[in-house]
Amino acid sequence: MSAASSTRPKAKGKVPKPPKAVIIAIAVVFFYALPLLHLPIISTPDSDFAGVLFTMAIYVIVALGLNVVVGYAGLLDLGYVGFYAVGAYTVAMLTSAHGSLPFLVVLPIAVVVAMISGVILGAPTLRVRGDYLAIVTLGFGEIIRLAATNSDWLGGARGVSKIPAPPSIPPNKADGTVTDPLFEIPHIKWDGIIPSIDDETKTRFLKFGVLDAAPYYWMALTVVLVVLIADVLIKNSRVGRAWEATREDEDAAEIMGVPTFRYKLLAFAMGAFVGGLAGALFATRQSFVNPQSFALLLSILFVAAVVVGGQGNRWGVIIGASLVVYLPERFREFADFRVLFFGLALMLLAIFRPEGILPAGRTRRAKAVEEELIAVEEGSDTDGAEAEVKPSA
Amino acid sequence: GSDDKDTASSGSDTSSSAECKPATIAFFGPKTGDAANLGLNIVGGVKVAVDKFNAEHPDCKVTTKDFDSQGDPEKATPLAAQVINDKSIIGVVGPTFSGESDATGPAFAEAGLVTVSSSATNPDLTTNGWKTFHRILGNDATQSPAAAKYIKDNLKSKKAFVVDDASEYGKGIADGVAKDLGDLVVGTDTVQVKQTDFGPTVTKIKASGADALWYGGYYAEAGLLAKQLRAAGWKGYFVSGDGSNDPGFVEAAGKAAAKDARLTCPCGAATPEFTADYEKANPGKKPGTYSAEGFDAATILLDGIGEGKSTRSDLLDYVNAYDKPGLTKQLKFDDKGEVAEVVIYAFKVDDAGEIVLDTEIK
Amino acid sequence: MQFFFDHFFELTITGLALGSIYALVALGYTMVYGVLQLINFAHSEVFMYGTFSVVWVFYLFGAGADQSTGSLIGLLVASMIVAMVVSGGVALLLERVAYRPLLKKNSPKLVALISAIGASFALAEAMGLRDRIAGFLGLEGTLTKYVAGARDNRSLPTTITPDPLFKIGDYNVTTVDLLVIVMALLMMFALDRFVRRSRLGRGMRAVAQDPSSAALMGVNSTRVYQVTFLLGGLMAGVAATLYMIRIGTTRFDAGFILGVKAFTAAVLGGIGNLRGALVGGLVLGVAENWGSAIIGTEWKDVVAFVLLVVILLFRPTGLLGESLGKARA
Amino acid sequence: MLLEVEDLSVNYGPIEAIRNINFTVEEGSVATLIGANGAGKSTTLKTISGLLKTRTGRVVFDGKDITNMAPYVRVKLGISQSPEGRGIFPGMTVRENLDMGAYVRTDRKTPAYQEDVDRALTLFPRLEERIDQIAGTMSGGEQQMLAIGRALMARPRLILLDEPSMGLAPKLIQQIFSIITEINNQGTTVLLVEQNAAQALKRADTAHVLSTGEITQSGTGAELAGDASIQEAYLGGAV
Amino acid sequence: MPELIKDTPSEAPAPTPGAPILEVDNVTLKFGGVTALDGVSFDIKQGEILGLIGPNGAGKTTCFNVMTGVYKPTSGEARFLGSSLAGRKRFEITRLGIARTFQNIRLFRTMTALENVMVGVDAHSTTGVLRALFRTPRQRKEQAYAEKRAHELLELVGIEHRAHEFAASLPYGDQRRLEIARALATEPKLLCLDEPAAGFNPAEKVKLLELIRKVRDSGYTVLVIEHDMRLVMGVTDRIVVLEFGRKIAEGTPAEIRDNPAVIAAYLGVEDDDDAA
Ligand SMILES: Nc1ncnc2c1ncn2[C@@H]1O[C@H](COP(=O)(O)OP(=O)(O)OP(=O)(O)O)[C@@H](O)[C@H]1O
Ligand SMILES: Nc1ncnc2c1ncn2[C@@H]1O[C@H](COP(=O)(O)OP(=O)(O)OP(=O)(O)O)[C@@H](O)[C@H]1O
Ligand SMILES: [Mg+2]
Ligand SMILES: [Mg+2]
Repeated sequence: MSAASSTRPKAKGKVPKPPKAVIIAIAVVFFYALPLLHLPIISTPDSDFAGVLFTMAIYVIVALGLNVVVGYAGLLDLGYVGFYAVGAYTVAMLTSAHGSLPFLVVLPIAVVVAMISGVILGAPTLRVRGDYLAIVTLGFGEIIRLAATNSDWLGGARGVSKIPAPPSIPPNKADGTVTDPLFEIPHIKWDGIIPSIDDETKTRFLKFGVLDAAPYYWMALTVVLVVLIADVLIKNSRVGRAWEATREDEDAAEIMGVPTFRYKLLAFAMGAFVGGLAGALFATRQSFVNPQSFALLLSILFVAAVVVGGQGNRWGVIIGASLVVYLPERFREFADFRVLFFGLALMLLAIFRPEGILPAGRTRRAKAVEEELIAVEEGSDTDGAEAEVKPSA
Repeated sequence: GSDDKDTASSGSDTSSSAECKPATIAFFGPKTGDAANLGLNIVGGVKVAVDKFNAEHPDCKVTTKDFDSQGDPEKATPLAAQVINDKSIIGVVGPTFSGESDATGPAFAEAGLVTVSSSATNPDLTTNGWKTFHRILGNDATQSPAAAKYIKDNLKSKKAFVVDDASEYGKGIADGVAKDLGDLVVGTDTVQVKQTDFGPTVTKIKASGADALWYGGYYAEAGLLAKQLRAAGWKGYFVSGDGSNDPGFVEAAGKAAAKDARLTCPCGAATPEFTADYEKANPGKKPGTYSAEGFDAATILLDGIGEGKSTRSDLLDYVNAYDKPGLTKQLKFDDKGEVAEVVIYAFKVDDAGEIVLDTEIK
Repeated sequence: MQFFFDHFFELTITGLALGSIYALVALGYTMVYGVLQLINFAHSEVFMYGTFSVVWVFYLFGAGADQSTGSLIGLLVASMIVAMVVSGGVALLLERVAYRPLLKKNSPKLVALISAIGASFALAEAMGLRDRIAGFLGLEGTLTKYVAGARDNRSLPTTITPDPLFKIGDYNVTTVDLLVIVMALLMMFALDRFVRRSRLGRGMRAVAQDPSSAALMGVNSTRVYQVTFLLGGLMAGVAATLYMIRIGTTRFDAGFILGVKAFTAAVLGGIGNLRGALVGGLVLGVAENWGSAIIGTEWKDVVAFVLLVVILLFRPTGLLGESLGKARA
Repeated sequence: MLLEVEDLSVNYGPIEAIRNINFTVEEGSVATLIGANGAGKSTTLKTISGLLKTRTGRVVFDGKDITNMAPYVRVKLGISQSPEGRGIFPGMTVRENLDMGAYVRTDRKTPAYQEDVDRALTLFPRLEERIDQIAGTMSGGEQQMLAIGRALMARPRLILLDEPSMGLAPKLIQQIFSIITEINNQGTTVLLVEQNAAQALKRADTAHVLSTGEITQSGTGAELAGDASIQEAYLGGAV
Repeated sequence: MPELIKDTPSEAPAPTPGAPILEVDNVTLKFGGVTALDGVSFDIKQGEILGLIGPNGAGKTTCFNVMTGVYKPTSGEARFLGSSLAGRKRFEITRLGIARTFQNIRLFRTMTALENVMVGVDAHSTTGVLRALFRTPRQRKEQAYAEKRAHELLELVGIEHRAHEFAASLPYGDQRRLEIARALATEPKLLCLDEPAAGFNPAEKVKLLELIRKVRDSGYTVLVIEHDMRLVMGVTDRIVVLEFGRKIAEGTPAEIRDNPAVIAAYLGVEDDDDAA
């Protein structure tokens, strides 16, 4: 949502700034602390919570990227996993299979390669109409997977292992000996409902090892925040409006001066960029990639995450993506029935919350209208330049 | 979930048997999802071993915890951390597949938690320098020469065709077979997992005039390929590896088409006693591929516990030094974690559609 | 290449047979897309239920390894009818449960796609867990044969051996090849006639183009949706029977890949276009076989998708273009 | 009374489009609704034809309560609508569109049916010229002709016309109003929504003024046409 | 990330008053058997209001479509400020300075009225992804301007009070007004209105007429297709009449009103009180 929020009158904006900043800060700190808290009920009892959180963060990144394509620009992409794979494989190729560049050097290469693959796929196919795009992209995702499976250079079905972790801070010695961390953060343990500090379990700050996923989670969460801020900024700008207009009526948008093809391509490229980023992070955490990790079903899961959350609403999409990872891990006891229940849940959500868990700006805009009316009565003025700074919800 | 299969004795049980302490071992592999079958076979074998152990050691009972990875490396990673963080676990049977072994190997190695796989056969797994990794069966690199030898010597093939399913397992083993068959190979082809129509492949095989076919892959596709080959009138030997060594092969191919197919396996046939024990421990189930290996893998860990190894490092050392006859073979590991003695058997499908032992490939 | 030329007819005819099955399944996608502009993701499961009903009919009549030709034909006819009923029923159920509540609310199309994906997962898993479900209902004992090996391949107890009929080039066309291709053509022809000629067919096209205007013309849209799903389901039932004759084995997730292929075929021919589904299916089937022969079987899906992209670049609405709504009568 | 609208209220979500509207239309008469943009005229027609659900009130057609009937059932009972924005089937030919108008009729093979087709084509010769053109490529006015012709094909007892003169050339507008009179003379009851209020009031037996969702004035066409406030508000002053 | 969207509006030469701003030169357009335009030539002069009238199906909308790049003419060409429009992309033509409304309303239905107009204003802004990401002062200025301008335009067409409603939920008449506001937002030199008064009652038409004059007076050139003779005669400076794709007359409103060919083809014989 762009205009409605950015023009939302000061009536609400007048709520003094500091408390809001504080709330946001507390939320951010809470999310960073999550893997240390071992909260009862919320934490996954049967799988390492920090690891699950990392996967959730990765899916959130993916979903935010896909939301640009599906939610904003209205292009149904059923092969998004392809970009995820391109990001992951670029890292695998350059750090392990055919090179030994450090992760931080490869990361930007990986996202650019993913973005280029988005442009290469988009340039010819975005002229294809509407739903035809769905199957073309689906094909693209499959081609990427099959190419990885059948090409020995890409590691074949066996995949690529020994992908290095991101550099720890301070760096480990060249021979692999682990140096002392800057500091260690103790975890919390629970005795019933009473928390206490657990001196035995500590996370070594910014030390990327195989045992503790928390540093990886922090890295992914930081990326989530960066992507999120970029998303807010772009969506609230002319670019966001152009996407929305293109989605609504391509011809009319064109005649209103929107170069629709370029904007669609831009959405594709940006989606691919973010997808590649997620893939790169995934590869370095997993230290191993193989084509099975990029199956068609994953693309479908991604689309489900976006739509179930509420396409076009970034918060909804975040919730959707988190649930898609979290629920099956939290409810491992359903074992065999997980997929069945997941399918039923998708169906029920679609039927009972067709707008998604958090609907896109729509209904909220209606509320914004009411606020506007109140504001008009009060005679308060809108100051666009000021109001736009605050991110919209 | 981590369902406790047996009633664990309360942790504070300080029994007089000073040596043996109650302990927990984990099974790590698929219990649900596409690959569940193989995992469940192993779980069944583990259960036989644990039941036997607990009957013999009433005062130091062993608990098992199952960790369902669905055979998916992505899911396996956090799950491995969970296993490692569970300080009660001192040994692992698994991981089941090579992919998940690849993804979790570094973590187990760093934690010093011993793993004994009864089914991951990717040869590269033992080259990573993980001290904790063990497997109790021949890897693909040992199975393929045996298979090639069988095709050459036992089946007396003059022209052989090699097909793989592009999977990690299937391609690895088929490449090995093709290499060892050398000049005998008149053609190769690659199909896909879950493919059901093999028209062009059948045409190629027929056209090549091959009298034997090696298929590297799993039973679902193997069965269909065998069936479509027979329907098209191909008369040669259908030979495949442990991935196809399952009654599902016969089900998919139909008895007529499956008849006389040859299946190699680094696994032994279940002995009648084991079958009986298995059916007792797992009512209504029959042992399958790698059930016996699951039993052996668990037995190694259990023997250690029985001898009073109660920490991860003790048990790791114990396993590294282990040398006893098992159900399937002499169980002893080299310094990389490969089982020292590899035995490969050939099975065949008889007229009744049963998979019966043909011969040991020497 | 030499191999391709030497076996041109064999590759082509088996490709056509494969493509015929794609085409029949593609019809289901095309019908629903044509009328509702929805990708009926769960159609693959409609097909899969059909394949199982064929197996079960064989079990039910206690078919064994060697069945006389007469009784085999009887069994096949019976199982085709049952498969059509079952697939049609599943399709109707889908319409009722997964789609109608959304159509009523006029939800965005993507939501319906998600509902369909959910339904697809649920239906496939229900089949894959049939032993467990039967267990809950206390029926496992009575249904053993039918629920055994729930997540594994299930085959017809009878092997259907194709008999060679006549030669084209140096390929012996078999009974099965011929049956599959002819059945597909017949079904397609009948369906095409129905949609073009019948009053309900016109109603379908009207709803496709403008649902509220169609309502103003007196078209009962609910009925139209039902018929659309039903027809797609019936065709999937036929496809399922032909598939079981050709392949003979199914499993709970057998629909997925076939569904993707069939959907590709539908798009290739021009989604929403019935004749397009036929053309798309046949082209895809043949292209896969030719691609396998020329480039290698591992690349056949890549060949299929690249073909799709190339065709869409030159014909952005598929080979025959036009949607069901726009097709001229 | 052919049509009775009692206490009708309709919402779009939270927005109240019409509130407690009451009016009746006598069999064989011409009734008209006039009002500014957004007054709720189209909403009223759509509710009568069943495209919108009522919040309160009922719609009675020929003595039957049709409030909860599906639109297609109402068509069978004899209500036909030429909707705002024309609503032609863009992918069908002109002829197919006309055929769709007669969807509920079972006499497609009879001369009576052919007569009706001929009547529509004589009314609008342009349609005859373009009988096989895809309707979506027709000009705005041509589509409007098609929409009216199509509504007539159902041989309705009550025809709802939503701004039939919109987009038509002056010469045709005059013709449209004669057509309305003519079909009314043939026995079809007409409920007309028009911005061309002068023309509409001239032809109407009864007329109602809608203003922000409520009926503010009713009377015969002539009465309202003579009302000063109405002239001021809806007929426009001199230019 | 490279600046993928960099679309600084192309600058067209500034128009001179009274000179032709748009020339339609011998344009013919055929659709299969139908000749929608048949050698049509006319021009629009800077600052005037030109009426384009003719019977239904005469080719008026088609003519618009040629001018705005939707259709490529079979032969002939349209020139804007002296440069040919042939081969130009539609959005480029808009940025050159031609804006239009649609006969069949085509708003961005799930965007609010305000946002619809802002999309139009954006046609001349230069914000790309990078500027948006870094919130450059320029971007903020443009954003603030777009909002302000959009509000002004909504005010101008009289639907400012519905600024935050979805386009789809506006009544028909207001949707038409929104179309005009959105077209104006692209800062056109030439504004083309396709039946702007359809769906208006006479009183509203009067207001529209005033609006069109106001628009012209603020410096726009206007081309209007309309069937309402009172409006056309009242507002236009000059009228071009098409019939069957051919130009049959051109002249001042008074000349056209009395042109027998136009009366026969288009106006018909009017009842006095029906001069609508
Ligand atoms: N789809 C919709 N969603 C929300 N509100 C709507 C919708 N359609 C109409 N409205 C609202 O309902 C009210 C009545 O609209 P309606 O279309 O009935 O007016 P009308 O009298 O036909 O106007 P016009 O002369 O412009 O056609 C208006 O205020 C309009 O904003
Ligand atoms: N794509 C097309 N294919 C065939 N004929 C077409 C196509 N587009 C337009 N036409 C025909 O061209 C003629 C001119 O149409 P146009 O829309 O320009 O008319 P118009 O003057 O705007 O009429 P109106 O006043 O009714 O809007 C019409 O007869 C129309 O049917
Ligand atoms: Mg209206
Ligand atoms: Mg027009």
